This record gives sequence, C-alpha cells and structure tokens, in this order.
Amino acid sequence: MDFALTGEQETLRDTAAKYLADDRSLSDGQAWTEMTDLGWLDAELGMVELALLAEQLGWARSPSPWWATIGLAGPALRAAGRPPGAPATLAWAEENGPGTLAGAVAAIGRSVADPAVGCVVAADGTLTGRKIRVPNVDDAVDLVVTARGPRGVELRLVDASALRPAPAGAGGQALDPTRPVATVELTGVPSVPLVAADAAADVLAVTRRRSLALLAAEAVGVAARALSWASGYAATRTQFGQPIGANQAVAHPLAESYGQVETARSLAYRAAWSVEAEPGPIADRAVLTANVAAREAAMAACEAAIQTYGGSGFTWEQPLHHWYRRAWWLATYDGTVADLRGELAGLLLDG
Amino acid sequence: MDFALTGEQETLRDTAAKYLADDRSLSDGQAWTEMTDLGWLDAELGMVELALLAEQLGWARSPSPWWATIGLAGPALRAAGRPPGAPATLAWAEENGPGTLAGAVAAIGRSVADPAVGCVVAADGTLTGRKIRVPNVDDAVDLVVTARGPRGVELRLVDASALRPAPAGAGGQALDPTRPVATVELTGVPSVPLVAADAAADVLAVTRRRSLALLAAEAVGVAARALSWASGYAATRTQFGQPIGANQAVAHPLAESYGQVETARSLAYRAAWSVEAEPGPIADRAVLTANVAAREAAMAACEAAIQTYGGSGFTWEQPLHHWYRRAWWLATYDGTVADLRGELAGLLLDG
Amino acid sequence: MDLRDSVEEAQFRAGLREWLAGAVPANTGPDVAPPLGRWDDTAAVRSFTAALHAAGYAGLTWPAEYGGRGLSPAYQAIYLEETARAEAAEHIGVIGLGMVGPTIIACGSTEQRARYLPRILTGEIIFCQGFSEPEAGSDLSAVRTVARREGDELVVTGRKVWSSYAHLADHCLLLARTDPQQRRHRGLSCLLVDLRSPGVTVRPIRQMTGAAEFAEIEFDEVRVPLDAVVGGIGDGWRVAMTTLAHERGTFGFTLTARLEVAFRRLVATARARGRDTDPLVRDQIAARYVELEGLRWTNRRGLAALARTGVPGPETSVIKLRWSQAHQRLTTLAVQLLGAGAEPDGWDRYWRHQMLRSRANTIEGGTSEVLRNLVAERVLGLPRSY
Amino acid sequence: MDLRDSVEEAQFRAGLREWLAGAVPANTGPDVAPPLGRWDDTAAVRSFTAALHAAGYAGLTWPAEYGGRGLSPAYQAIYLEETARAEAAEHIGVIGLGMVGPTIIACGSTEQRARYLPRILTGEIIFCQGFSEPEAGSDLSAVRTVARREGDELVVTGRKVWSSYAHLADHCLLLARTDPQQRRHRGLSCLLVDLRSPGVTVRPIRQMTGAAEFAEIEFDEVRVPLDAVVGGIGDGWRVAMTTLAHERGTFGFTLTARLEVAFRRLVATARARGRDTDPLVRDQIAARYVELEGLRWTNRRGLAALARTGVPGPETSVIKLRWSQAHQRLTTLAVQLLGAGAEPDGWDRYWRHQMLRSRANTIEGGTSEVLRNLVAERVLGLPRSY
Repeated sequence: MDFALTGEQETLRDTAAKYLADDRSLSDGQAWTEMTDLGWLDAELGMVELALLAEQLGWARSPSPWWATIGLAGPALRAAGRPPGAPATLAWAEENGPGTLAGAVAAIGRSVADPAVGCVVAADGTLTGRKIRVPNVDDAVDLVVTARGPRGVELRLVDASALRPAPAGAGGQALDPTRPVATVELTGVPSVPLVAADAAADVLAVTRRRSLALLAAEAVGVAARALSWASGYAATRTQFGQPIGANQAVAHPLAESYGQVETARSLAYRAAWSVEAEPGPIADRAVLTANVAAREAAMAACEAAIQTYGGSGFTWEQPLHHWYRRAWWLATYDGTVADLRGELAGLLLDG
Repeated sequence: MDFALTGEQETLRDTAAKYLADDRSLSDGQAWTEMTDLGWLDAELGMVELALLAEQLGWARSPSPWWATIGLAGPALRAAGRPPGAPATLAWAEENGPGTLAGAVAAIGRSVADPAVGCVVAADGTLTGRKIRVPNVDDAVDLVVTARGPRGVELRLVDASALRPAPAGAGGQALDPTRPVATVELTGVPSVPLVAADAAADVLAVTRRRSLALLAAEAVGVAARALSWASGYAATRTQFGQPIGANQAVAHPLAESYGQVETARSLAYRAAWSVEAEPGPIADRAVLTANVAAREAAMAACEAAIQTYGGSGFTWEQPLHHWYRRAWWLATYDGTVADLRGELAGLLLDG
Repeated sequence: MDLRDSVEEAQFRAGLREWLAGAVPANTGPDVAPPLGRWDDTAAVRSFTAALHAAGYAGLTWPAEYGGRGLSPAYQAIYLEETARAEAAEHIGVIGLGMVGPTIIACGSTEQRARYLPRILTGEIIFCQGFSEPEAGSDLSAVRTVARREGDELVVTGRKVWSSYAHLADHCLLLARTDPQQRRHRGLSCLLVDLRSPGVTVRPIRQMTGAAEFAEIEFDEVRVPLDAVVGGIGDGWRVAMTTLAHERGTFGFTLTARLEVAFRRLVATARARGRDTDPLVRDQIAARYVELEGLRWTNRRGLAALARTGVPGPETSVIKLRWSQAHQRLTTLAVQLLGAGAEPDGWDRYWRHQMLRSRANTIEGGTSEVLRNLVAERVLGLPRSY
Repeated sequence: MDLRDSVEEAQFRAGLREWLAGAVPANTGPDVAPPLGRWDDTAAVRSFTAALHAAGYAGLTWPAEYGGRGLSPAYQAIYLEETARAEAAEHIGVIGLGMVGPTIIACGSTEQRARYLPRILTGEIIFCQGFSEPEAGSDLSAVRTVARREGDELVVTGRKVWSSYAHLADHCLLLARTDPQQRRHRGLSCLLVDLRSPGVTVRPIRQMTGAAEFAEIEFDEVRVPLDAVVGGIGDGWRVAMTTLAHERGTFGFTLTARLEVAFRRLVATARARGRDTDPLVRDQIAARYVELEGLRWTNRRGLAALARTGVPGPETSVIKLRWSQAHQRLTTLAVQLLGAGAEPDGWDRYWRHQMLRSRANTIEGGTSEVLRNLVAERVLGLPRSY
C-alpha cells in the first residue's frame, strides 16, 4: 500500500505547473503544439499521470481542449487504433436524451429502438442529427459522434473543421467561456467508422470512467487554486487594524475548504489509479465518489474565496470568477452532483 | 397589519415564564391543578395565547401533559362538547400505518376498507387493537382513540386509568423521558363515542393543525433556551485568556442560531394566528412551514449550545441534553422535517 | 395581533396595485424567463420616477413639512412589497429618498433641507453614497479620503468604491477625513458634494456578471463649500451611522418581495424542465419556501416593533444576513435545475446571471461576517471579537 | 503509487483477520443492531489484551529493544483497521501503548523505560492521561494542578477531567505546574503518577448518553517521587505535545474503520425500515459514503508521507475534524431513519445512543474550533486568531 507519487510523476506535475504558470501558454495558438511536445498526448501516460496533468490544467483554468481530446474523444479513437493527436471531442448528448453519459450507455444497451440516439448513419456513411452540449467543438479537428447505424449505436468520426461555422451557441451562452459547449447540426456530413455497434457501449463506459476521473482531478486543481488565492489574500489584506485572516470568520471557512480539497485530492488520485487497476464496478464507485467530493470542493473553495476577497472578489478584474465559472461547469457536466450521488446510491444499495 | 402581542398576551406569557421558572412546578403532583388554576385549559384561550404557553413550556422543557391534552386530545373532546379538564391524550398511530397524522386522515378518507386503523369497535362499544407512540399516556386520564366502527373510523373515549399498567414501552426507550411515548394494548376496553365517523376526518385535520402549531411554538421555546444558555456561557467562560465568546468560531454560530430562532418564532406565531384566522390550506402551509423552521432551529440551537459548552456540555449534569432530547422528540414527531418538507412541497407544487 | 392589512392599508395597497398595473410596462410574469436589464434604460426610469412622484408615492414616510406624506413605516413596507412584486423600477433617486434625505432631515441645516429635499423627491437631484474605499470596505473608520480646509472651502482628494447609482448621480454624500491628526472614528465629516465639480471622475466597476451596477468615484482636489458639511465638522461618523441605519430600515421588505418573485420563477423553471416531480428538488423548493416565509413574517414582526417603539426589533438584524443566504441557495438550486438534456434557453441566461449576481449578496451592504459580529455583540451580548 | 497491500502487508492482514475471527466473541454483524456496551466487561478486555500480547499484536511499531516489533506505521494502520472492523476490544492499555509508552521512549529515563514499557505491553500497567482540567480544556497551558517540591518528592494537588480509561488505570501521565512563578507554557512538568497513592480519588463523569467513559481525578497532597518526572522539571509542555502528537498519528485509521462499521449499519437500518428506496435517503447515504471514502484514502495518503518523511502529511490534520462531522451526520441520519410507524427495536436504542455519543466527537481530543485554528495557522499560514 503506497499512496505516494513516484519521482517521475512529481516531475511531470512540476513541469506542467511551470509550463502553465506562464500565462502565454493559456491562449497562444502554439499551446497545442507545446503540450504535444511536452508529451501530454503520449499513449504511455497512465491515468495517474493524466490526472496530475488535469489537476494542473484546472489550477491554471486552461482553455485547452486537452481534456475533451484525451478524456472524451480519446477512448474511442484509441479503440479504433487512432490515438488522439489533433484536438478532438465527443458528441453524445441529444435533446431529451438521458442526462448522463452513463444513462446514454444504458439506453443504448436497453433497446435498439430507443430514441436516445437521434443521430443516424445513412447508407453512404453520412450523419444526420443534432448534438447538444459538445465541449470544445470550436477547437476540435476530430469529432467523435454517437450515431445509430443499421446494427445499433456506433461511434463515428467526423472532420470537425468541415462543420464550421455550423456549431451554434458556443461562447455567448456559456457559463465558462473558456470551455464552451455548442450545439452541432449534422446534415448529411461525411463520417468514417470508429467503433462498431457491438463495442460502442463498452467504449462509452470506459469513456465515462476516464473522462470523469480526469474532471475530478481538474476540479481539485480549481479548488486548490481558489483556496491558495484566498489564503494569500486573507494573510495580507488588512481591515480593522489586522489581516482579515486573523478573524476566525474568515480563517475557519478556509480551513474547512482545505479539508474538502485534500480529501477530494485523495479521492481523485485514487479514482484515477482505480480506473486502470480495478476497471469495473469498483472504479465506477471510485470515480463517482471522487466527482462528488471534488466538484463540491471546487464550488465551495471558489465561493469561500469570493467571500474572502469581499467587494474586490466580485469584480470582473479579479480572476476568481473565471475559476468559479469553471467550477460551475464541472459541477453540472454529465450530471449534477445530486445526479452523481443518486447513481452512487444505486451502486451501493442496489448491487 | 399588526404583528405585536397585546398587553394581555404579554401578561399571560410573562406569568407563565415566572410560574415555570420555579423548578418545583416541573415535577410536583400539584402542577396540573396549578396550570388549571392559571387558566391554561380555559376554552377562551385563542391559538396565539396557547402558542405563547407552549413556547414557555418548551423553554422550561416541562414534563407536563398539557400539550397532549390541549393539542392532541383537545379538538376531539371539544367537538364532543367535553372540553378537556383532566390530563388527556390521543392514540392514532398504528404499526405499519401512515407516518403522519395527516397521512392517517387521508387514509381514513380514502377507503373504509383501508387497514390504516386496525383498532375496532365491538357492538358493545369495547375497543380492541394496538396503538403505538401514544404521548403522555402515563399521565392521561382521558384517552381519545381512533377506531373503526360500523360506519367508518370514529373517535372514542377510553378511561386511560383503567389501562394501567398496560401501556408498554414508556420511559426506558424514550429519547426524551419527560415526554414518553408508549404502546397501548386495548383488549375489549370499554369506550364511549366522541366523534362519529362522518366527522372524524375533519376533527383529526383540525387536531393536526393545532397540535403541530403548538409544537412549533414549543420548539421555539426549546431553541431560545438553548441559545440563551450558550450565549451566557460564551460570555463568561474563559480560555486562552479571554471569554470564549470573543472567538468568532464560537460567536458566529450563535448569531446564526439567533437568526434561525427569530425567524422560526415569527413563523410559529403566524402559524398559530393562521390556524384560527385562515383555517384551511393557508393554515396548513403556515403550520408546516413553522414546523420545519422551528424544529430545525431547536436542533441547531441545542447542538450549538453543546458545542459551546465543550466538555461540560456533554455531561449528564449539564441540563442541556434534556433540551436536546426534547428537540429530537420534536424533530421526529408526526413526521421528520424531511417528511414535512415533502408535504409542504405537495401543497406548493401540486395545488 | 392581526396579520391582515388594516382597512386603510388594504385601500392603499389596492390603489398602489392598480396604479402599478398601469404605470409599469407589461411584465413577462413569473412563468417566462424575463429579459435581463429591463430597467437599464435611464430615460424610462426617469419618467417612471416622475410618475411616482406625481402619484404621491415618493417620500411616503417623510414628514409632510418636507414634502412627504407622513405615513407610518407600514405603508412604506407595502410600497416596497408591491413595487418589487410588480418589478417596477426603483425611484431613480432611491439613495436620496431612502438614505440621504432622511439623513439631511435628521442632521442637516435648514438651508440643506430647503435645497435638497424637494428635488430628491422629484428625482431632479440624484444622490449616491461615497463611504467605502479600496482600503476601507467593512472597516469604514479606515477612510483615507481627505477634505482639507482652505478658507471657506474643503478640498477633497481620494477614491470611493462600490457606489450604487453613481453613474446616474449628480450628488454624493461623502465621508471624508477633515482632521488628519485624528484616527479611526474621529476627525471624519460628511459632505454633500456636487459630482459635476471639477476634479471628479466616475468610473463604472465591472462585476463578475459582466454588468456594472456600481462605480468608483475619484476626487482630485475637488473644492466643496464649507456649508456642504452635514451636522458639523468632525461629526461624520455619527452622520454616516444615521445614513446606514436608514439603509437597514424597511429595506427587508424590498429584499423579501424580490425573493418572492425569484421563488415563483424557481418553481416555473422546475416545471419547465420537468424537475418538479423530483423528490430532491421538491425538498429543496420547500426549504427555500420556508426561508422566504421566515423573512416575510420576521419583516412584519420587526415592523410592529418599529411602529410601537420607533426602533426596529432586534430580530430585524438578521434579515439581510438570512436573505443573502436564502437568495444564494435559491439561485444555486435554479442553475442546478437547468441541468442536462435541454438546449440553453432564456432561463439559462437568466439564472446564470442571477446566480453570479447573488454571490455579492453576502458582501454588499454589510458582509455576513460583519453582520454576525453585530448580532453576537449587540444582541447576544458577547464580547467584541474583531 | 500502488493502493493495494504489499505482499507482506496482505499476509499480515490475513493472519490478523484469522486471529481476530478466533479471538473476538461472535459479532452480530452489521445487519443486526448490536448490544450496547459489549466490551464493558473488564475481565473480558483483560483476557483479550493478554491474548493480543501473546499473539504479538501489542507494540507493533515500538522498537524491538523495548519489546515491540519495529514494524512500519502501515502495519499499525492495518491492525487498527482490522480490529475496528472486527469490533474487537482495544488493548486495555491503549493510552499507554499509543501515547504514554511512545512518550517514555522519546523523553523518559532509562529507569522509566525499564519499569513501565514491558508492563504497558502486557497490559499489567494501565495508564490514563491527566492533562485537561475544568478551567483548562482547549487551553492546556492554563493548568492549575500544582506539584510542589518537598525534598525528594513532589506534592500534587489539583483536579483533572476527561480522562479516558481512568476507571481502569493504575497510572497517570500528569501535566502539572512545578513552578508557580511561571505562566502559560513554562513551569510545567509531566509526571508518572501511581493512582493507588494516598490522596487520589477517581470519580466517573456521567455523559449525556448516561454512560461514563471518562473520569475526573482529584489529587489531594499526593506525594510523587522526583524520579517520576519525564524529561526533566519544567519540560512538561514539550513532553505533553509529544504525547498529543502520538494521539493523532495513525488514530485516523481506527476512527475511519469504526465509521465504516457505522456506515454498514446505517445501510442495514435503512433496509430494515424500508427507507432504502427513498430518494432523499439514498442521496444522504451516498453523501455519507463519500465522506467515509474521503477519510479512508486521505489516511492512506498521510501514511505514505509518514513512511517517506517520518511526519504525517499536512492533509492528516483534517482527519479528526472531518471524521467528527461525518460521524455526527451519519448518526443524525440514522435516527431520522428510525422514523414513525414502527415499534422501537434494537436499532432505536443503538442509534439514539450513538447519536448522543457522537455529539462529543467535535469536542473530545481537540475541539473542531481548535483544529480549524491549527489548520488555518500552521497549514494555510494565516495569522493567529485566538
């Protein structure tokens, strides 16, 4: 039993932190190339390594499509023997479809006549349908799509650049403009097969486990950054003749937040490890548990930080709200925290 | 619009506070006579007056069967033209029956064949059945019982003193030994009719409204007492060279508790007023709302007080736990707070 | 105790409702997501203010001798409830009407009363408040803005932040240090400053929502005549506290009525998204309703104390604290209800904005931490903790 | 990172489980409400302790030279987990084993080591801890118990409270003021006191549950030889802090394993009362599970830091704080589940007791307020707030 990072893992994490500390890397067009050069797309990275990167990207609230590429599109691309290289994403959600990716998988399994996947594959391989809440489709080159073929739901690949400017709703409506979700209209768009109908549910199950494990780690990074700012501010901002952090009313919520962040971190690392070491129900539980804890930690840390900063925490200029927006994004993606708890209860009580 | 107590109401409250401050009055056998002499059973007392008394009895955590007499048995006795004089109570709950009095009323209304009332009236007027969670039956002289007669569920009167020592389970198992609930076995016990089957549901609906309105007021009294103790202790107990109340970690939870207690008090008074002034759905909402707020306020105030007292708050000698036990009793009687919220949501959303 | 409106109150409420039905542009009602910023149009607010004044709804509680109607606070409460429910604009001079005007009545000179009060009522003079500074947020006694005496004038230099309505205002009630030798609460004065004076710069502060409801005001050697001082040089702390006390008077009625509107929208959103049958959502909605009702009836209780004793009851000290928590929980729940599976619609935009905006509720107008200090110290009698 | 037991750890765990299956009287298992106070029988605890010692499970992490097995903390963690899961008794000398013994190893004299350590392991000497006083609860530096020097002896007078195991103990590690001229942390000394000395009175403290797990100890002119001082006269604060540091070492594993047992019982209760299909209950059960798991894996993370650096990671500073909250929430939920409509049964009695008992969790062994102070100050680097 050894819950310590290896030297290599620590180096990977520290290098990422250093790279991301350079603000330029957050928006520069070069960023994708640099991340690729840093090895962040390498197939040999294990889930713990990927989680450490996701955490650092959360700390930096990076706008990179790395998570969509690795977490969402990656499993299908790899299953098809085409490991991700260019920015990619996955389109699975449909209007009035199930609320979560797991729900979509279950629906696919239940009945081929299920309306959960409204996007259909024509005989010539073109796709027609409408996908909602597709993350990072603006940046994506490869778009993986769940679509109903003659033998059931399969995963197919679309050249996302061909869709421009079709993706609608990105940016403006988004709570977190740095991780836009968009509606994609597919009207006879050419596609190539990636995963056949008999394997699609399994690949999507893996996708959910991996994408959520990485989101938990990202949420830990978001939470840790907010807490770090709040602690720094509380130690230096003076009111009533002393640093505000000398007030327990300010200090104790931060201490509570620290407890949330650290337990969430333990759970996020454990979930990442479990996804590879114990794939199946144990990993599913671990991933849901980590997501509940980490999403709550991120929300609470951001809210505590805004409160600690007082008036200035509420300004646009203070960067806190960008992290808060990301925390909200995390809190509601692929199910709210309450949805995840409901699913977890199912694993605990109905097994 | 005038939310102020009248001079008479203030006098009634202050007299009650003074009488109850005398510890003797809590356990002495004379107590019932004294309360009667003080006019606490008078038919002309309105609901606001009764709520003020209930609040003071909660503040004193009185073991008196006053609430069971006035709140539970009172409406049926009055409907029968026999206003309560001696200690009385109501037996409505049955094993596997509905969880709340309102549920029992609804079940009675729904179908005469419903098993919710298992206690039956024989042709000679004797009752046979089993009632659970009957409050204060040890002290009761008059026991009002819901029982199935030939034309449906009716309310009947039993001489409770004839049952002794039959009531089982009182005392020992009770979370709050000063308000014991007991199981009553009725095996061919004589009874007299009080309320006929056609009026029973209405009388029970009134019973629920009145009994819960008084419980909310009692809970406010419990909460206010716990908060009063905690504030007093925090202002005087010294640690680290200053009164512990100078720590925001101690002071702020008490400030929050104060907010809970005062809003609960507003709601409890309003509910009591509403039961008489606006009987029907408005009063039902008001009563449920007040109970949610007041029960939560009582639990939170007691827990904050125990925490404020630290080690000594956890001792048997410190009286706090007696109030905490009463708070728990209140928090679970006739439905938990979550049950009440569920019922309230029904009134708000399904109306 | 009678919790119904009196006959006179009921008449006043009915008249006001009728008037509002005509004066307020059609509402979307609680079932449709309202457009954001519908009162951003200053001209519309000005004309609504003129109509309010003409209808006799400006200065309800002001003494008749200063142009008010001399009504009891209960009428002000009804006014605040009904205008919030109708989603009417506020009187454009709400700061002047609710805070600066009453301060001038209480502490100002005869000349100040004559000069400002009538024009506050009509909306001709719009006041903002200049108390907070970057380094003096919760701790007002740390203000650094200096008003240096030069002959018959004071020369003001400093920076004020978080001033609501400053982008519309032409006047400011300013708290400044007139005696730099004195510290903390001493040596401060309150001045009535014309913002059109040379040396004044008003800049909007962009909030995390993207909107700019507040502004910062910079004073660079701004010359103010000595007769602009309210209540005497060095009397600033007392005057400022008078102003803030008025902020907390019947404001709870506005807050609660707005929360009531938000609650109705929450229910509408739950229905629109098909979440009103989810037991967890129902539990939360009931909890939010209990909070709303707690505020509503505590406001009324406080009003009864105010009517009898002239001061609001101690229970009103928790209204702003609990309102801010209740509103944050409500908007958080609403955003969670938006959920998955649906396209962004008007409710998304509306609730995301409201949710972000609500984060300021526990900061603006007295942080929750400061309010808890006050309750602990002044109501519960605990020792000072800060 | 490998979160499985190593081969050696797995072997140790399997052996221990097997041994416990034989040594612990049959459990009721998580599905049936257990009897309260099953380890109240002192004779049973003594004989279990003897068996533990004979099987080599006493002093796992103590150095071999003092009779221990010199194992790493991971083995102690496994021991704590498995004994808690098996609901075994604690070693009757758990205070000596976990706190006083390590303190004597770290700070004691050669004679003290020889005299106490072997008999702590066997359970022949049972220690309790005498730190807290009525006026020195969270603030240990306020101790008033005095140890006055008279020749070769110290004469102790004072009163200690909240001493666990004091009703069984024959010895006490006592914190007393040896220099009444000095204040706060100075002038204190730690003494090893034989509780059978004349002048010692031990009285049980009845808790709100009705049980008496703690005692108060009164010292009335109790004579203690000078060689009973641990680490030198005036060195008491350092010695006491060493003791408390050991309290917080791997204790999180015990707490968490007990919480795991409680969680299984919570689920059993929900099923027994037919509440496991209620969405609100399911939501709460999942929330309690997340808290339990958070503690479990944070313990393991802390252990990894301890193994590498010799000190537990900073994250372990929140374990007791969060455990106490999690346990209170769990017992509160359980009592709510008991609900209406059913007759009192074993679960009623069990959970009501656990619920009342859990209220002390946020007080005993460092109040939550003190723990938050420590995290804020030592981990987050905030200024001292008390």
